[in-house]
Amino acid sequence: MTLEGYLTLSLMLFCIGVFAVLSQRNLIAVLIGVELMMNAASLNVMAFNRFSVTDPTTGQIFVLIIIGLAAAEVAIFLSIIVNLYRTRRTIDAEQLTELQG
Amino acid sequence: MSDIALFLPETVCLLGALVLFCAQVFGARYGVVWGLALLSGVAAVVASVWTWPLAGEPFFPGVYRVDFFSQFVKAIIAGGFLFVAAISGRPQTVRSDAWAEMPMFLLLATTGMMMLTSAMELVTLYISMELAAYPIYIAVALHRSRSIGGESSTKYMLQGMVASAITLYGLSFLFGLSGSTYLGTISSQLGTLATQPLFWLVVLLVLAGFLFKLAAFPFHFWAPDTYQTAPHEVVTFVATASKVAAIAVLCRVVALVAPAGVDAAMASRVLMWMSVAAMTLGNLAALRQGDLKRLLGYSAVAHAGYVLIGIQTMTGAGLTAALFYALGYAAMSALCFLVVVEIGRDEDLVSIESLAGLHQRAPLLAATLLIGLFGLIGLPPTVGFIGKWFLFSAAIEQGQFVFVLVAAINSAVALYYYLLVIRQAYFAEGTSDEPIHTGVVTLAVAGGTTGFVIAMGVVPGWFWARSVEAVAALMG
Amino acid sequence: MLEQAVIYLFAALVLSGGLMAAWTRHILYAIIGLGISLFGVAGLFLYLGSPFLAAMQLLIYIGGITVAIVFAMMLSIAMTVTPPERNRAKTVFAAVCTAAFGLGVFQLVRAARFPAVSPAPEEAWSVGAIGHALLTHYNLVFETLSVVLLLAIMGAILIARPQRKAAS
Amino acid sequence: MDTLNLILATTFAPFAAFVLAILFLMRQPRLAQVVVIAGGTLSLAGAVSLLSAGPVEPLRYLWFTSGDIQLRFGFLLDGLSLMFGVAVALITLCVMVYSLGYMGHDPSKTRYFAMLALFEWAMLSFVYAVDLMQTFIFWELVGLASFFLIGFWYEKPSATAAAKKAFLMTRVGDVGLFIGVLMVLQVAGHFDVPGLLATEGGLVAQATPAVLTTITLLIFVGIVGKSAQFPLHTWLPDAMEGPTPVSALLHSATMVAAGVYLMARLHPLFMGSETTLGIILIVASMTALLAATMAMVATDIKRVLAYSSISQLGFMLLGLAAGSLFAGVFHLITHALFKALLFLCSGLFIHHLETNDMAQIGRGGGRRMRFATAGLVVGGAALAGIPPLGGFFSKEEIFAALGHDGVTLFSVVALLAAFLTAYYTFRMIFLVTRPQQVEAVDVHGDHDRAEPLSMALPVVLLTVGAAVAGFWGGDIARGLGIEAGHHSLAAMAPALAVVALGVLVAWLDFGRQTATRTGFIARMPALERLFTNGWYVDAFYDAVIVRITMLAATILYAAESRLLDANFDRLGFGVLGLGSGTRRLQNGWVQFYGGWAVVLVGLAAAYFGMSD
Amino acid sequence: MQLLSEILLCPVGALVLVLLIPARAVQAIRWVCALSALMAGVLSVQLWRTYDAAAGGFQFVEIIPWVEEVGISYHLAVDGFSTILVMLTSIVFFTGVLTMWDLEIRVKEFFAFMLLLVTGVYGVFLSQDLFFFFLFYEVAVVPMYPLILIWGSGNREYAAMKLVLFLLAGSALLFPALLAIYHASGLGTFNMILLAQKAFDPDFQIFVYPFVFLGFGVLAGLFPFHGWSPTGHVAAPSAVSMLHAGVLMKLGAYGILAVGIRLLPVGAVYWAPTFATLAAIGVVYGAFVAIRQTDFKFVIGFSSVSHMGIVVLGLNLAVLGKAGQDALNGAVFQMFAHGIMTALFFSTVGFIYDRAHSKTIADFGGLGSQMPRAVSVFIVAGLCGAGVPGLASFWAELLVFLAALKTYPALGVVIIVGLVLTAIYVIRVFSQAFFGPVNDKWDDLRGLDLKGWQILPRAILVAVLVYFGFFPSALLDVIDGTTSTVLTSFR
Repeated sequence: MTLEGYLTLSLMLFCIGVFAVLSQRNLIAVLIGVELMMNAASLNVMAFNRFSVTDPTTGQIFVLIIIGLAAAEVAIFLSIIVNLYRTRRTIDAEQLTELQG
Repeated sequence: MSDIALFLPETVCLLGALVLFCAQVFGARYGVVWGLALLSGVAAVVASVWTWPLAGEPFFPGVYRVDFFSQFVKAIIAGGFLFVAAISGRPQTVRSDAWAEMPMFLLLATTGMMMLTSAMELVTLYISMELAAYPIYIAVALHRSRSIGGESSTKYMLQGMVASAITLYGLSFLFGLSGSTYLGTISSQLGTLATQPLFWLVVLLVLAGFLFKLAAFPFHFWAPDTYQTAPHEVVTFVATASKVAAIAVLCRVVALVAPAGVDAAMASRVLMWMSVAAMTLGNLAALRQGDLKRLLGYSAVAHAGYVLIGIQTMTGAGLTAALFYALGYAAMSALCFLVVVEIGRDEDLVSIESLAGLHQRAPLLAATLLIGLFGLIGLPPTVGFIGKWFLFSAAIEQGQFVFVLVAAINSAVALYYYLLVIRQAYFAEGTSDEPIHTGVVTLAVAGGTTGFVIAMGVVPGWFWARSVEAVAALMG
Repeated sequence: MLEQAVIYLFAALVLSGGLMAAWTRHILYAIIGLGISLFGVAGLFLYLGSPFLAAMQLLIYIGGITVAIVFAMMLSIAMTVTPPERNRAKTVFAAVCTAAFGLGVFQLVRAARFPAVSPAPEEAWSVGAIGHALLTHYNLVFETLSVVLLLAIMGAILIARPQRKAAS
Repeated sequence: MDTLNLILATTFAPFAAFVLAILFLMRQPRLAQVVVIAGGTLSLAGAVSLLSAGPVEPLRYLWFTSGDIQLRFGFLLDGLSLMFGVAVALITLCVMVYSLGYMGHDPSKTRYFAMLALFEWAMLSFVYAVDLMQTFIFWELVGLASFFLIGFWYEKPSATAAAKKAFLMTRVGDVGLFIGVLMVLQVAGHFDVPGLLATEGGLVAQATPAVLTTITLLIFVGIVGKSAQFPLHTWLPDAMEGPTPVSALLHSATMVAAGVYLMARLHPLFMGSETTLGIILIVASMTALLAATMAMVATDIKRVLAYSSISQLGFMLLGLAAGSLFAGVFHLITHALFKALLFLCSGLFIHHLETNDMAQIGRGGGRRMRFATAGLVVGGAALAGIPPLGGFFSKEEIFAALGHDGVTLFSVVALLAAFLTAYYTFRMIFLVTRPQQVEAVDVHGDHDRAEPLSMALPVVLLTVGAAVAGFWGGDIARGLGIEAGHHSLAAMAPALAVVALGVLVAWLDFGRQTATRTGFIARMPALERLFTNGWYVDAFYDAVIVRITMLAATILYAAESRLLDANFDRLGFGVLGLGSGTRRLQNGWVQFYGGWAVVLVGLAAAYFGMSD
Repeated sequence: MQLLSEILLCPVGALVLVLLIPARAVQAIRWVCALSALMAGVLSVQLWRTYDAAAGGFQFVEIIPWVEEVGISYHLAVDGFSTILVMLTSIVFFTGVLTMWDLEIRVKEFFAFMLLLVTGVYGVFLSQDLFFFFLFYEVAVVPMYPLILIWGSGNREYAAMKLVLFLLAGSALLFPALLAIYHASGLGTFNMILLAQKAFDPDFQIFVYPFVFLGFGVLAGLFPFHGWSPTGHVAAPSAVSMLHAGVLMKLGAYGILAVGIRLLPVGAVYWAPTFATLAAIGVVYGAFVAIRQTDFKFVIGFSSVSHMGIVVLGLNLAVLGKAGQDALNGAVFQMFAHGIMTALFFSTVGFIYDRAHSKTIADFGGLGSQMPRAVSVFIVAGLCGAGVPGLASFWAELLVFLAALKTYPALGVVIIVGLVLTAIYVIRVFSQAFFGPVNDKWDDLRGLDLKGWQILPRAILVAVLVYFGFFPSALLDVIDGTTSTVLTSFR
C-alpha cells in the first residue's frame, strides 16, 4: 500500500472517529470515537515514518507518546464520567443539556 | 548547570508540585499547603524573571528554546499561578477532600504551560499541551457539588480531547510534510511547504488545540459552561495563565509561518474571520446573561477574538500587541475573578444579582471589579484601552480598516453587558448590608493587580518595550 | 502479494472495526469494534516496520485502555441494557459535518506532495534505537510523559472516589 | 465736558442705574427709584447739552475684529439722533417721575424702575448708534426691555401672553432686519452708518438695485415688526397689558417709533429703491387705515390709543416713504409728545378710577380730574390734527409729501385715515368728558390724591410740549439740514376739512346731549364685527400660523420620539435580540459544538483548496 | 512643571486626594474639589491672559516621550481654541462643584467620578498627541454612566446606558479612523502638530473624514445621532448635566476641529456641504422639537441639539472658504458661550428640581414670585439661548449666521428664521413656568430661593455670559489668530 493509501485510510478512520464523537449518545462510545481519531493520527505518523522520513525513531516515539497520552486521557475522562454518573445517573450525551444559553 | 538554569522555572514548578504532593501525602493542614503553594508561586515568578537575560537550548539542540519571549511569558504564567494561589486561601467551591491536591494540579498545569512556550519540537509541544490541559480537566471536575461540576467538566474535557485530536492529526501531517518534528527544521523548509495548501490547513489543525485553550471560535463552546460551573479559583487560572500560554504558543506558531509572506494571506484571512466570529458571538451572547461567571466566559470568547486581531496580522507589531494584550488581559480578568471568588465564597454559582450592594458591603472589591471591567471594556486609564489600541493599530497597518471597525463596534456593544455588571455592583441595593470580609493577602493582591492594570495603561512604555523585545526574540 | 493482501485485510479491519464502533448503539459492540480497529492498526504498524509499536498498541491500547473502558461500561448498566434511540437529526448533522471535514481534507491531501525517501536501514528501526532516542533527544518528552501519567492516575482516583469529609 | 464723556454719561447713566438697582437694591425700592430717576435726569441733561452743542463728527471705537469684519461701537451725533435723543430722554424722565405715583404701591417697584433704566439705556444707545450692528443690538435690547415691562405683572396670564406675543412677533421682524443687516455687511463690508449713507461709495452706489431692494425690504420687515405695522401689528394692542406709563413710554412714544427712526436714519437707502418705497407706502397706508378703523370701535381707552399709535406710525412711514424725511421725523416727535401725554392722562384715569373703559371713566367722573382732562383734550386735539397743535403741522407735512405727485390713492387713504383719527379721538374725548350722567362715586372728593404731584407734573409738562410742538417744525427741519416747506392754506384745506368732519361726526355720535353714544359704524354690523375683531388678523394667526408652527413641532417631535429615537432603541433591542439568538447556539448539546469545529475546519480546507 | 501640566494636575491630584480621604469626611472632599477647581480656574485665566494671541499657533508646548517605539508622547500644547475651552472647562468645573455642594449621597464617589471626567476633558483640550487625545476622550465619556446612574433621576438607567452606548459607538468609528491617520502618515508619530503638516492622500482623506466627523459628531449632538443627549441631560444630576452639556459636547466639536479639519482638510472640504446640511437640519429640528417638550430639562436638551448644530455648522462652513474666518470664530465662540449658558441652565434647573422635585413645566406657574432669583438666573440663560444681544452667544450666532448667509444663502435664511423658534420655546418656558398665576402648591419654596453662597456659581456664570456679551473681543482676539492659521490650508 502506498503512502496515499495509508493517508486515505487514516483520514477515513479519523472521519469515522469524528462521526462517532458527533453521533453517539453514550459518552463512552464518544470516547471511543476520540480514540479512533488518535489512532488515525498514529497511523498517519507511522505511514510518514515509513515513506517520508529518514530517521524512523522519531515517528515511533511520537506514536509511543500518543499511546501513553491516550491512556492518561482515557483514565481521566472515565473518572469524570464516573463522577458524572454519580449524580446524574446517566452518561447520555444528549441528556447533558443543563448548561445552555 | 546551565541547562538547569535555563530550565529553572519549570524545575521550580515541578519541585513545588513534588513538595505539595508530599505535603498532601503526609496530610498537612490546608493552611500549610496554601503557604507552600504561595511559596512555589513566588519562587516560580522569581525564577522566571531571573532567567530573563538567559537564552539557550537545554537538553538537545532544537527541542527546547529558552529566550526572552519564553521567559517573559513564563513569568506571566507564573504570576497567574501566584495570583490564583493567593486568592485560594479558602477555596470553598473546591471539593473539600481535594483542597490539598488542587494547588499541585495547578502547578503541574503551570509547568505544562511553561514548557509550551519553549517547546520547539512537535512531540514536546503536544505533550506540553496535554500536561497543561489534564490538570485543568481534573481541577474543573473537582467542584464541591458533583451535580454542578459533572456536566461542564465532561463537556470541557470532551471538547478538549477532540481539539487535541485534531491538533494531533495536524501534527502528524506536519511531520509528514517536513520529515521532521523540529520546528527549526520545518521553518527552514517553509519556502517549499508554504506553496502547498495542505500545509496551511495543517497549520490551522495544529492551532486547533491552542485556539481551544484560548476559547476562540469555533472552539469556544466550553468557555461559558466551564467558566460558570468550575470552582472559582480554577476558572481564575483558566482565564489568566492558560490564556496567556495559549496566546504565546499561537504567537510561536504564527511567527513560524509568518515569513511565508503572501502565501500566509489565506491563513491570515481564516484567522481574521475566526476573530470576527469570536468577538461577535462572544459579545452578542454575553448581552443577556444572568450569571456573572458565564458572562465572563463569553467575554473571554470575545477577547479571544480581539487577541486574534493581533495574531492574524502575522507581523511583529501584531504579535507584540497580542502579547501585550495577553499580559493585560490576564491581569484584568484576574481582577474580575478575584471579586467572583470573594463574593462567591458560599455560592456555587455567582449571579450578577448577587453583586447588589457590593459598593456598600465591600467598597474595595467594588472598585476592583470596576477597574477590571473598565479594562475589559477597553477604557482608559486601564491597560484594556492601550492594549486594544496596539491591536487595532497593528491591523490598521495591514489596511484592515473594516475589520477594525467591526472590532471597535463590537467593543461598543460589549459595553452594554459590562455596564450592567457595574450597575449591579454600584447602583443596585442589596438585600444585606453585611460587610464582606476579605483577607489581607487577597486585598494586597487586589491592590497590586489593580495597580498593575492601571500602570500598564498609564505607563505602557516599559511593558511595550518588553513585549517588543520578546517578539523580537521570537521572530529572530 | 500475500503481504499486500494482509495489509489490505488489516486495513479492512481498521475500517470495519471503526465503523462498527461508530455506528452501533450497543456500547459493548462499540468496544469490540474499537478493539478490532486497534488490532488492525497494530497490524499495520507491523507492516510499517515497527513490531515494537505493534506490541505496544496491543499491550497498552487493547490490553489497558479497552479494558478500562469495559470497566467503565459496567457503570452504565442502564445504557448497556437498553441502548438509547438513535437521534436521526443528530446523525445526519454528524454525517454532514464529517463529510465536509473529510472531503475538505481529502482534496488537500490528494493534492499535497510529500517528501519520498528510501526506507531506512533495518537497524534504525530497532528498539534499541528507540530507547536511545528516548534517553537523548526525547528525554524531556519521556520524563514529561511520566509526570502526565502520574497526575492522570492521581486525578482519576481523586475524581472518581466518593466524597469524604474535609481533611483540613 | 467733552462730547465723548457727555455721550457716555447720557447713555450709560441709566445703565449704571439699572445695574445698581437690579443687583443691589431689590430690597430698597425707594433708593432704587432715586437712583433710576437720577440716572434719567443725567441722561436728559446730557442729551440736551449735546443737542445744544449741535452735531459733531461721529465717534467710533473698535469693538472687536473677526477676520475682515470690524465691528465698531460709537455714536453718531447728527441732528436726527440728537433731537430724538432728547425726546426719548425727556419722555422717559417724565414717565419715571409719573411712575413714582403710578407704581407707588407696587411691591416690585425696583424691578420696574430697573427695567425702565434698562430701556432708556438701550433706547438711547440705539438712537445714537453709529454702527448698524450696534443699532441692531440695541434694537433687540429695547425689545427685551419691552418684553419685561409688558410682562411686568407676570402673575396676570393676559400680561404674560401679551409679553410673549410681543417678543415673538417683533422677533419675526427682527429676523428680517438681521438678515438685512448681514446682507449690508456682505455688500458693503462694513456696518458704518455714515459710510453706508454716503452718496459716494455708499451702499446705494455699491449694491445692485435688486440687492438694494432686498436689503431695504428686509430692514423694512424689522420695522414692520417693531413699529407694529400690518401685518405684524397685533402685538401692540395686547401690549397695553403692561403698566400704563410703560405704554406711554415704550409702546407709543419711543420704542415703537424706533422702526420709524431706523427708516429715517437709513432714509437715503430706502430712497434708492422705488420698489421698496412702493411697498412701504402700501403697507403704511393700509396700517394707518386699518388701525384707525379698529380704534373706532375699541372701548378700552388704552386700546384706542394703541390703535391710534399704530395708525400714526403708519402716517410717519407714509411721510418717509413719500420722500419727506422731515415729515416723518416731525410727526415722530410731535406724536411722541402728544401720545405720551395721552397715555399718561389715561393712566391717571385708570389709576384713580380703576377701569379702562372709556364710558365708565366718563361715568365715573373722569372729567373732574382736571389735569387729566386738560391733557386728554389737548393731546387728543393734537392727535386729531386740530390747528395749531403739534399734530396738525406734522400731519400736514405728510399730506404735502403724499400730494407731491398729485392726488394719489395714498393721499386718499391717508385722508380717510385722518378723518377716522379725528373721529375716534373725539369719540374718546366725548366719552370721557361728556358722559350722559356722572355716577356718584366716592372718589370725587380728593383730587389731590387722584392726581398727585408726581403724576400731574409730567402731564402738565407734556401738555405744554404737545401744544407747542407744532411750532418746532422749522427747528427740526434745520436740525435735519432740510429747508422746511411752506404750505398754502389751499393745500391744507382737504386735511382740515376731513378733520372737521371727523370731529363733527364724533360730536353727533357721542358729544351732544342726545347722542346715542354708539358709533355710526354700529349701523353696519358686519363692518363693526370686522373692526372689533381687528380684521381677523389675530384669528388668522391663531388659526394658521400658530397652528402650522405647532403642528410642525408636533410632527417633528413625533418623528423624534417615534421614528428617530424609537428606531435607535429598536436597534439596541435588536442587538439584544441577536444576543438572545446567539445564545441559542449554545444549546447544551456538546456534539453540536464539536460539529461546528469540524465543519468549519472542512470549510477552511475547501478555502485553502481554492488557492490553486 | 509647566502651566498646562499644572492645569491637568489639578483634577488628577484632587482625584487622588479624594480617593484617599475616607468617605465620611464629606466636607473635606468638597473642599478639596472646590479648591482644585479654583486653582484650575486661576491657572486657566492665567493661561488665557498669557497666551500670545498675536503670535497664534501652539504655545506652552510640553513633550515627554511616552512609548517611543510607536511615537506616542505626552504632548501638551494649546492654541487659541483650546485656551478658551480650557477656561470654559474650569468655569464649569468650579461652578459645578459648588452646585453640588449640598449633595449628601455617596459624596466621595460622586466627586471622584466627576474629577475623572474633568481630567478627561482637560486632557482632550490640552493634548496634541492623537493617542492621548483619544485616551482622554474616552476618560471623559465613561464616568457619565455611573454619574447618571447613581445620582440621576427619572429614567436614569435607560438614559445612562443610552448615552454611553451612543458615545462609545461614536468612538468605535473613531478608533480605526485615528489609527488609519497614524499609519497613512508614515511619520510614525501621533504628534498632531506634525500630522497636521502632512498632506494626506485626498482619496484617503475623503474616505476617513466621515468616520472622524461622525465619531466626534455623536458627542457633539449631531442630528440625527443626538438622541442620547436630551435623555441624558434629563436624567443626570445638575453638575453632571452642566459638565455634560457645557463641556463634554464641546469635546465632540473640538475633536472635529482638531482632528477632522486640521488633519484632513481635503476630506473636510469634500464632505462639508453634506454635513453642513445635516447640522442645519439639526439647528431647526432641535428648536422645533424643543417647542413640544413638557420637561424643563428636555427643552434645554433639545436646545443644546439646536445650538450645537450651530457649532457644527460653523465648523463645516469654515472650510468652504467664503467666510471661513467668521464661521470658525463663531463656532468656537459658540462652544464657549453655549457651554456657559447650558451650565447656567442646568445649575438652575437642578436647583429648582432639588427643591420642588418636579421638572415638568406645566406643574409650575408664577414661580417667579416664589423663587425670583433662581428664575431670574434661568431667564438670563434662556435669553442667551434665544440669542439676545448683550449675552455671549449672540456674537457666536451672528458670526455663524453671517458665514452661512454668505456661503449658502438659502440655508442661512432658514437657520436665522430658526431664531424665532428658539424664542418660542424659551418664551414658552418662561410664560408657563415662571409667569402666570402663582401656583400655591409651591408656596413652601419661598424660603428656599438661592441665597448666600448658592448664588455664587450662578453669579459667576451670569457674569461670564454678560462680560463676553459686551466684550467679545476678549475671546475673539484669542481665537482669531488661531483661526487664520487653521484656515490657511483652505485658501
